[in-house]
Amino acid sequence: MNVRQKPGAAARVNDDIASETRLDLYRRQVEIRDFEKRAYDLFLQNLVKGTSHLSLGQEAIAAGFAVAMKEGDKSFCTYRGHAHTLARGVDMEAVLGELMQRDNGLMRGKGGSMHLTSVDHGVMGSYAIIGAHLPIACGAAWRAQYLGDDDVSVCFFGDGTTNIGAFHEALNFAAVWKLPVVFCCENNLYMEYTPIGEVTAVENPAADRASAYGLESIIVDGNDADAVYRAAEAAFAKARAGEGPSLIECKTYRHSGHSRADPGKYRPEGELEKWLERDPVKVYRARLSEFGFSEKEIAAIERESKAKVDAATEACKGAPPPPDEILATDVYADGGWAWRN
Amino acid sequence: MNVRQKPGAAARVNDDIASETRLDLYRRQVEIRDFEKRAYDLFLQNLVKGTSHLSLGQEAIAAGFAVAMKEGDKSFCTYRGHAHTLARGVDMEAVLGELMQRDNGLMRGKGGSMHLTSVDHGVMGSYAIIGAHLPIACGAAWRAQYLGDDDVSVCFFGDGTTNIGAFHEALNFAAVWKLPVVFCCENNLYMEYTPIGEVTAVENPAADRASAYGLESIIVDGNDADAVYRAAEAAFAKARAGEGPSLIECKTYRHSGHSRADPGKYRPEGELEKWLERDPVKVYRARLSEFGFSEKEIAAIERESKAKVDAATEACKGAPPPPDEILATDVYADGGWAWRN
Amino acid sequence: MAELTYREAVARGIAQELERDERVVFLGEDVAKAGGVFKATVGLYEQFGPKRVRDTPISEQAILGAAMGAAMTGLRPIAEIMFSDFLAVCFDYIANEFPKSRYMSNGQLQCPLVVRTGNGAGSRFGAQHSQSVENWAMMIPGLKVVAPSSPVDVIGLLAAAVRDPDPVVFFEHKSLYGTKGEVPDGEIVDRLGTAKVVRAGSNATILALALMVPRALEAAEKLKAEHGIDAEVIDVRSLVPLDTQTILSSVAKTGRLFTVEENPRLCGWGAEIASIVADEAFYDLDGPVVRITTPHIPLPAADNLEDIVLPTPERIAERVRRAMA
Amino acid sequence: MAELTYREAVARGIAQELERDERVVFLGEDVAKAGGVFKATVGLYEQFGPKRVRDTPISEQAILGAAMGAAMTGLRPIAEIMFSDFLAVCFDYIANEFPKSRYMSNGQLQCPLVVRTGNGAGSRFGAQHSQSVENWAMMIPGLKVVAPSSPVDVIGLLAAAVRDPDPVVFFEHKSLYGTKGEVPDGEIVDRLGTAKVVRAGSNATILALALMVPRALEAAEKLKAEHGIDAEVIDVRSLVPLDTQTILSSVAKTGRLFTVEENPRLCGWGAEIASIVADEAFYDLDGPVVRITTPHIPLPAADNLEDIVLPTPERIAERVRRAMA
Ligand SMILES: Cc1ncc(C[n+]2csc(CCOP(=O)(O)OP(=O)(O)O)c2C)c(N)n1
Ligand SMILES: Cc1ncc(C[n+]2csc(CCOP(=O)(O)OP(=O)(O)O)c2C)c(N)n1
Ligand SMILES: [Mg+2]
Ligand SMILES: [Mg+2]
Repeated sequence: MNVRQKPGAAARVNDDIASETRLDLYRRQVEIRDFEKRAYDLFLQNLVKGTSHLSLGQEAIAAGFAVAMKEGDKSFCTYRGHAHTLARGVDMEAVLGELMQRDNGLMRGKGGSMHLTSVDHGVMGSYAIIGAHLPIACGAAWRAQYLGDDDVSVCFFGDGTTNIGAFHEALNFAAVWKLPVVFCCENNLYMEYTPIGEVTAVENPAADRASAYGLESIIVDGNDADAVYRAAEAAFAKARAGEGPSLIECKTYRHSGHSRADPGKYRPEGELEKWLERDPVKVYRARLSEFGFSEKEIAAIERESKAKVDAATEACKGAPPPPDEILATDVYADGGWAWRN
Repeated sequence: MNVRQKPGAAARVNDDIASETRLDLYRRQVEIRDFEKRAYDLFLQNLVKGTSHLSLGQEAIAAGFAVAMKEGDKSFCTYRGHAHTLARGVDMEAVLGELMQRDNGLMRGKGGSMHLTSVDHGVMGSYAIIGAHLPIACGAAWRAQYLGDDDVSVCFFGDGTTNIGAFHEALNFAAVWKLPVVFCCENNLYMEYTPIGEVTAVENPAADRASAYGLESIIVDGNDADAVYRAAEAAFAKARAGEGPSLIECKTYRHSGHSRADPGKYRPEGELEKWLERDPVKVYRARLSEFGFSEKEIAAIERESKAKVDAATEACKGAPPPPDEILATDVYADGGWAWRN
Repeated sequence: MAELTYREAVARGIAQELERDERVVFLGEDVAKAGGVFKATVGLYEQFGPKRVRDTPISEQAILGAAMGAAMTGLRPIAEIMFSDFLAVCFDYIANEFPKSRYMSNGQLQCPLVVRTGNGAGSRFGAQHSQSVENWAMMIPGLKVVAPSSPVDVIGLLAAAVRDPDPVVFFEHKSLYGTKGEVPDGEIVDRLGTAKVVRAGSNATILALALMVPRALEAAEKLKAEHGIDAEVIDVRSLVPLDTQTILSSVAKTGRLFTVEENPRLCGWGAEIASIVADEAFYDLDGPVVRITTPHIPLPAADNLEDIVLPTPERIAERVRRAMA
Repeated sequence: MAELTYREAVARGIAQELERDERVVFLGEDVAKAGGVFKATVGLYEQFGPKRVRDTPISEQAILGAAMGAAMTGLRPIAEIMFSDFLAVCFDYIANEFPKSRYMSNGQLQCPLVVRTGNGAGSRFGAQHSQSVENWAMMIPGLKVVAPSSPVDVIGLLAAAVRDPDPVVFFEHKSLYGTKGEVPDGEIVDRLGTAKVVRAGSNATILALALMVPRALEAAEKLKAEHGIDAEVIDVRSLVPLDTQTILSSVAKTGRLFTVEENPRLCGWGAEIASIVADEAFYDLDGPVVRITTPHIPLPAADNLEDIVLPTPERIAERVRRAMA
């Protein structure tokens, strides 16, 4: 069985989503959008340091999954992890503080933007070596299976990641052990600057490989938060029922460059524009109107989001850098770094 | 398109194989068989040292591929590589000498049984870290493509190898670059001591994954040298025509243990017996009779093979161990090992 | 008290920990039903069942990744990588994931797991199945690294490793699996980061690890008997944490240091310890620090060649004698 | 003569070799059409076309494996591994395949290839994108290991590496890409295995590599100006082959050795060289060999923290001064 939802068709099959859920899906998308735009501005001001990988245009995936997750579920993210971290409810100031490498950062500046982690929110780390976290997510799912817990591990990664060895090992392993893990491939059409089709033997890098692991091929419109939410729900239900892993390919597009100041010049003309028409935030705003939400309700969400981002920005600008003494803490579990006596 | 040849059906579709080819296929199988049995005896006498991985029962694959290969084609083998090395025409004494770690060994005892290499015969090494040689075979194929040469690289590996990351990377890479490489999975039903089905998400570990690389699914009766030969021929023709890689899964069974003195106790009762009925050497002997070859012709091949193995054994027993001074040669291209001045 | 082989000690050590703590789980290739390719885990599957002792595909990255994910969420996995040479196919976990997650998360994540692996030469397996690669782990900040030389140390240090809250790479020596030693009854728990003076002496300090420990001891006996040189032999046991105190005190006493390494020469643990001593004990030293190692070459398969490359008791004794002459 | 950045020197070096020899090919992730993530390979695709300059999938094992297969059959591949940290995902080729195939085959196989990789800290990228991992390669018998510190050395040593019949790991320092230097016109070919005395001096020898070279030079100027200590600074350039002659002669002259390493402390190249000197030049040494390194911790992302962990000119000068006091 294939579950394929053509762009546009989703609204019809998702008529029964609860109103609070809809508002929630919108709120998370808007907050991520506002946050990412601000992060970009701050990067241009040299206040966001190191690197930074935005999810502008991919917000529906983070929102759809996060809303479908319950407390205790575990997220495993990549360097492109701001969105998923925020979507799980992690404090915006802490995330921005980490990007700005301040002492109020989520990891006090020790990890940096590529490694956002908030164990309290089930965000079990962001991983910057392509593919590494797919097996790790299997391990967290194994723990749940072993203890009889019903939490699910969710692992987000990009299209380019489907070509690395760890992807293959993890998928087979999860399938053989029937682990409660959901693999979400955010296919944004590019592996950094290279179109995914130029380096991949199949058209749908994740979905066309599902059968290699005995899994069904699932393609979802990644710019439609409802569609993502529904697909995630179904996969979670399957996982919690002990029926093993799922692999979901979300078709999407990133509006900005791969990282930092990448101007994205490798894109064919008109491609971005075409996708901007299907901007997930815009799509979802229209959806809300269509479903009878008032302009006032919608605007309130947007206003609150902007206020949150502004407040976080101010707090971070005022925050000090991390103190020198945390440099060598938490290398080992005793809190220190001593490798000798 | 799937090319599937059910055990037994092969004789019918292979009616047009030339007589010399048939004799050649038989000769190579018999020689490998006799060699492997002798290697086992010598192992029990502690004359074959280290480890050793026999191909008893899998001879049809080595023979079928080698006969289909032309000079210049490259073989990439595993630790279970005696068969493929002999099948390419490498001197039996040199191979046995290597197993016995004598100075007359193919690599003068420096490599050992798991690393048989004879560049002159196109045997570009035997690799003992699972999966490593699949990408390497891609590289050799890339060279052919780059220079416009028409040689093909052939990479042999087991069922268990399909679960490691390098398998996935190599298959995708070969497909994307359309490389003249043929991947041959010898599915002998076991990964060491573990039945392959217990650790693999699909029934046919290679063939069921071909589509993940845009390749056709090919399953061949690996105990029928004709069927293997035909499948190899077709894949080589495709590769030489610039149409890219193939992945062929040969169903087979090893009669002996995984390595050394493994008694193979993990096998269900009757399994070995069932496969012994389809012993490739026996099958092919019957085939020859069926096609009108005389008992005399057949017996001559068998006699010559035994004589060859005996001669090699005697020569190796009499050969000295490698001299100490080769210990530190050929670490670097200057012949030596100096890492400092 | 019982006499056990090093191999049996591995199984007993794992069993002790599986029994003690439900969170301990064990996974690897052919480790369960088959009892391991070195037969070092025989009986565990039968005793603890398929939930706790699990066979895996040939997927070293999945093995270590799964161990890490389980460890960070509450289990205490022991993962087997069959031959230490294969650490190279899953090295990202060893080098980049296990040891950095706690630090990068500012202490939020933990990684309490043990990677057991068959290390070292002597089986005529050739260059890809015989390496000593303790330095591959020692050079990575955030790991702990252990290599026992006797059955009792196998059990005690394995227990310490399993109970340790940090990732530990545990090197078992393939050529020691068949060796025997006395092992007390009951629970055995040792301490990481402690070297052991296995032979007291006053003229020179010889440091060794794993298979090199019995060889260093034999060399010390030779040195005493044939040349009257009384060498102290220290089994380093734990490379990280490193018991520099025991080493530096010994050098302060003897004035000479020799390291005996099986790994190839460059950037081995011997280089690290030699550098520490050459810096911190400079004024204690009566002569150069000498490293006795396998030469910096891949390992040959042939028995006679393999026997030459590894440090032998004769070579150790001769090198020490020459340096002390 | 022209002034080039280190980044431009990489492209020029590769171009020089692509032009010279049809067998030279270049592959890696985003190296062709995009000109590399560090923009170090801009223009090569346009100049040499898609047959010789090729983008690959995110498949580091396939990249290195393909390079090896091509090298053993006659090409001269240059492979890029974007960040040196990622050597961990393809480490089997570095540790077990490239360096052992010639030996195991008794000289039948060859592996003439170059792995270029972006090494080192300074970009605030955090623990998985900032490491200095020269020792990961140096410790493996059979490899050659190079790390240039200036544009002219980039070109000359890269050319030497490409023409070398053995596998070479070529570490480019990310924080040097933007630095400039004079480069003569025409073909430039240097020699592997040669260190360079970049500042002559008589009181102490300071060894440095890559980004640490300019810092050691700055430290030397400070030492001279502020303390009258005249330090000789040697750019090691090539870890394998190692130019021990230049190092040992300098120590014979100065009597003191300091190594300045960016890599974390344990089992670095400094430990190896310190051990060699502590053994072979024991009687030349007037004081302990001192290693100045990044502490043995994962690297922090925050700029102020990252700036503290790497050896700075101030820290180097202070450490030398203290030791010489
Ligand atoms: C093992 C490894 N190889 C290469 C990289 C460099 N790199 C970082 S992001 C990236 C592209 C990933 O593409 P994709 O998986 O599609 O994710 P996206 O960035 O599009 O979200 C690459 C190649 C890396 N981090 N790790
Ligand atoms: C990376 C790696 N992991 C594990 C091993 C140990 N090992 C050697 S052979 C083998 C089984 C291989 O099974 P398969 O691919 O089916 O080949 P077969 O031996 O059956 O021919 C294993 C696990 C290895 N050599 N390399
Ligand atoms: Mg992408
Ligand atoms: Mg098999």
